[in-house]
Amino acid sequence: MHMDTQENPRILDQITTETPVGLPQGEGPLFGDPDPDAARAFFMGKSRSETDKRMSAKQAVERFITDGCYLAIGGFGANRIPTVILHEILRARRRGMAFLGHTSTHDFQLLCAGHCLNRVDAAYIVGLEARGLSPNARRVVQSGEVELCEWTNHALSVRLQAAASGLSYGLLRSMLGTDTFRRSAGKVVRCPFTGKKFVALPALWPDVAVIHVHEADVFGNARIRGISVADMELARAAKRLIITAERLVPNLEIRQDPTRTAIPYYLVDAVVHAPFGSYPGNMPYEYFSDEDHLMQWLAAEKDPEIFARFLDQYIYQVADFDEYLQLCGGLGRLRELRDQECLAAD
Amino acid sequence: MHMDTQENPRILDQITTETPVGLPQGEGPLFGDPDPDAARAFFMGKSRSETDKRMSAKQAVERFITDGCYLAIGGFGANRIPTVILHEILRARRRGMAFLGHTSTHDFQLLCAGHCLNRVDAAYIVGLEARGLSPNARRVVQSGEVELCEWTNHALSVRLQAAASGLSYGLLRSMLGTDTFRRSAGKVVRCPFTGKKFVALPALWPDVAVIHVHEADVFGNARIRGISVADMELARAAKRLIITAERLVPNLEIRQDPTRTAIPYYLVDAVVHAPFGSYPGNMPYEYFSDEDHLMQWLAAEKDPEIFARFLDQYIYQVADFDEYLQLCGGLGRLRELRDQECLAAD
Amino acid sequence: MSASYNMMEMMICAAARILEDGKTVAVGTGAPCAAAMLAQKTHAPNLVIAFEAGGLAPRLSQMPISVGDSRTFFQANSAAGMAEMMTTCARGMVDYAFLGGAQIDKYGNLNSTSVGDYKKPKVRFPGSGGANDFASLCWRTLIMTVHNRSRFVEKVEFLTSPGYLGGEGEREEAGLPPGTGPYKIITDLAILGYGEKSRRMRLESLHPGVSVDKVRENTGFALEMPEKVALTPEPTAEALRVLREQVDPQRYVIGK
Amino acid sequence: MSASYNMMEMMICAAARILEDGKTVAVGTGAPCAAAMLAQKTHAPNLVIAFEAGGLAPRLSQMPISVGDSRTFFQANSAAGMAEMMTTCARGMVDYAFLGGAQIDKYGNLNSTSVGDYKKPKVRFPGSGGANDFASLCWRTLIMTVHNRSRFVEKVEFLTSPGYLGGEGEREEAGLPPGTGPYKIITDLAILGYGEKSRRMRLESLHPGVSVDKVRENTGFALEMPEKVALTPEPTAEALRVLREQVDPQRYVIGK
Repeated sequence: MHMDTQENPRILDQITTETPVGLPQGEGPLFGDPDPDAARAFFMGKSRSETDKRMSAKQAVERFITDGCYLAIGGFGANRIPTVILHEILRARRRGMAFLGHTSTHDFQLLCAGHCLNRVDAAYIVGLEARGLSPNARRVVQSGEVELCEWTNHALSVRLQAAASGLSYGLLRSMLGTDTFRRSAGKVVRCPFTGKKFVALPALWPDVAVIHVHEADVFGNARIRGISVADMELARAAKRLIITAERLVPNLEIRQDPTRTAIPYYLVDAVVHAPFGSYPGNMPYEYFSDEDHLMQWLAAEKDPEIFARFLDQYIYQVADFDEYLQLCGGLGRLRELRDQECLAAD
Repeated sequence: MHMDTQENPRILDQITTETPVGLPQGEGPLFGDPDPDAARAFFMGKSRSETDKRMSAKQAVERFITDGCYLAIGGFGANRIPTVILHEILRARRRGMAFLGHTSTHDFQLLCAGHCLNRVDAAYIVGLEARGLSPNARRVVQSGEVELCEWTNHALSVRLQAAASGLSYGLLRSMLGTDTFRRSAGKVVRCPFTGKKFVALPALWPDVAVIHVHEADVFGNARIRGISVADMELARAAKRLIITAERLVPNLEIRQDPTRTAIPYYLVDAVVHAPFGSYPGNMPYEYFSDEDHLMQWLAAEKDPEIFARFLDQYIYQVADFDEYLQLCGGLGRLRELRDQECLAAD
Repeated sequence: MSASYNMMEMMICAAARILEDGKTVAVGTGAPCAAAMLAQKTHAPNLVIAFEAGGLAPRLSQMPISVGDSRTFFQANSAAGMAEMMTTCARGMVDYAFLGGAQIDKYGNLNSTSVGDYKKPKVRFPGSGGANDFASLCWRTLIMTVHNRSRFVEKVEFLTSPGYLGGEGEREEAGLPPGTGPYKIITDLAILGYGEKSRRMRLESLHPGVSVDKVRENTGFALEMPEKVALTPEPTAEALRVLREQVDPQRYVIGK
Repeated sequence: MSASYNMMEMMICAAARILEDGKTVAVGTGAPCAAAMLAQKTHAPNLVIAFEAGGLAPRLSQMPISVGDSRTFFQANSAAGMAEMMTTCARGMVDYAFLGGAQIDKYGNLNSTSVGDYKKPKVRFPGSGGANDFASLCWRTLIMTVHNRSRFVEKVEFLTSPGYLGGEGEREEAGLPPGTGPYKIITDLAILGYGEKSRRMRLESLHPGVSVDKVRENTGFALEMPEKVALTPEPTAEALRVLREQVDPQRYVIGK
């Protein structure tokens, strides 16, 4: 650049303390391109207009979730996840997808049940937190059907944050010195100011993300109550974004308290009105998780044949998510879960 | 590290694409230490307890704002600024402070009036947006009384974000190729994944920050309505944090909607109950800026002698902020500004 | 020049015409904000107006005094923070940004920092604020300014915000995102653009009653000239009506 | 061992005693959460409990099933996001973190990823989740685990979360923040710590009725021994009462 090299020759004589030579690099595969200019070229063409983006879960999957795409799911574990979309992905028999596995539990369990994945950025997979481990997800992962790259939960949020910031990488101070790093696609770099080591993490721009929220308007402006986990970053990093919402609200309600907008409409491609859309997961302030049904999943998974019939019964031979809710006890059961959530500590 | 160098010798053979040799560096002075471990050592000793942190503006300044410290002010321009604390800083005759000048207008005008500063990280100073430029702030800056380092607004938010993230630097894709960069303390680095250039920005940990909010409890849990500007990052980067609040609310109210907590209590050192504490600035949803009074400032600044008398009248010979509010028209004027804000578009 | 509109009205109407429907624009206070509001109320109802301090798609019923005052997020779709806005620009989601400055040079570089010796300046201006960020990260930057030799200079004394730096390829070489840069300048004399390869400022159209010579006299460097200089269209009656009645009824910007 | 409490109660009470008043602790579900709740309800009322998904200082009236379920931010002071929690750890504001794993080695390194060939593992576990972040960034990491040779191994097959890596100085050399690392391990047999220089696991106290030999038999590597092995204090009647009545009345964790 003319100013720095011609007008300030001393700059060329200085060498920053950033000397990456010989610093460790991860051996893991990099799924996706961290180039922010490829992402910018995509976003240049994305609509900024306030248009009515409502569609069914089935339509959203058909239109935006393709074989081989990189998929990310919002929420955490079995909390505030868009089960309504995950079932449609299975019914649509999607294959060969990449997946963002940041504390994924029931979502990962579902995608493994459907054999939808072949690449996974893994921070937390196959586990179900206090509920145990998914026998089927373990079979899938242990078979080698899915190629893995290891990360931590924070690393994945930093990768999303880097993408959301229009950068090609972000920095992290964990993972250093471990096999988690060795099996990642990170690279150790040095701070040019302090010489300290950090892990450089490649920006991650998922092809499509699905986030379940409490309220959205038809344009996609969305509100989340309770923890946002990594959804603020994810909504901004994803190229396409499907919002599933417990409730639709008028745009005027959004505009009357814009502080509460967690996801602005221009990030959003589809709005799916999906009451109880996180079932059997926990939707904060709405309904608790259905632990009985989640235990049925765990039990069914033990035997592949029983599990195949279970999936037929609950997903493949089911027309839509409403029918699934009906199968699981319908309004009566949902009312119980609502009481369990909302009367919790009284 | 044993695993990477012994078990994976191939890692040593690889060289990352991050080659900072010969890349431009800014010539500006670096105010403050970007070492995250120095900050960690400080934060290790910071209280995490829920204690009643209420005190007067005077007490907060006496206890936490010292000669020579690095000060940062929340809000933006003359919007949601803690004028109540700024006046006390002037009355306490603080000197030799460093300042975070990210779109600072009336706050910078005040600190220049008090000759409190000798170092400024400048993104936007001496200006008053659509109101013009501060004659006195320009005199102070043009005299060389204050040492400057240039940045952009986004650069300063990234520097705060880096500190808030426990990192020693952050990354930015602006400033490149300009004199703004040349007069900064940034350094150009290359992405180890894409080879693209970014500006590495040193983390900034202000000694003390002051943020004006809508509501806080006595422990310091705070809510902000409307734009948060860079205050989320600032609250987390600052070593000491003074909250001035339009209203105090019970802790239970905070706990009943924890999604709305912008600043959790453990970041906070002092809580100052300060209704109209941002006057003559604009407090969103509360009161509009007093443009007449701000014009009085501008007019008085033109002549140093008149300005000295103006400062005596409105600050130095005034006991406290309530007396200042009284001088400026008291409840009658405040009611007008409240109507102007709250009935705006009706 | 017709007596039916003043020069500020002319400039605002000309700037508004550039803004397309369905695009995003980052604006400051004053004339750029008026231009964006006018565009929104006429040919570009889906134009999204964003303010650097965090206000996105407000219902602008009054002119903001500050890009962070409460009018910038009145009934907005979102009231977030500065990082939210700037990273939205960095992701390539902001199409236009309006900038200003004390000096502009032939490559569209802007000075809003200082004149004279940097360490003891003759005049200190505010500095970048968010301008350098916008100029770096938005797709197209626009400038509205009065046209005279003290502003249109051969070389800015301090390069605050990047135009095309030293010419073709220099933005990319510095690391700025490809495909970005200065787009149009709307002055009280003319509309100017940039040569596609040279990246140098180029006259595009003259306002009614302005000669090429008058533009040259008021420009401190040699302008590129098009084969044929166009005439800037005059504001339509409808645009003037909306501007005066709905955008700036108090005539803060368009004058009294 | 006295019949008046079970081993899980013993472990939870021992872990709770370690947590000081006025400190922050990041916990998961189950026993660590019970230990933190017990400490808060007894000697450490100002203990701040944080969950990695974003819940800070909740009123824990029921045991969470997930570190992101709604109980983790029930009447909390803040319900933010994962980055908020992890960066709070990175800034040095989180004192303790509870971790677990399928294997732990003499330097306190943990494996929660896989056993067998990495690419086609005999057993795949969840992976790091947030554990590596906590182990890297919190001041002191704590472990509660059953004590046997399949868990306490010479070398973990996959180093998921850092203990002292290969010994003294290796955390710092790798770039991890100085002054951090494994602190205590609470097992069903004993409480263990780490040698200050060697950074190797070291027996500290035996639970009532447990011999040094029993600990050695159940540990797959040579433990450092203190000059004198202490006896782990038994749970107090008050601690047991609070644990059973207020912390885990449904006996999810302490068993039925």
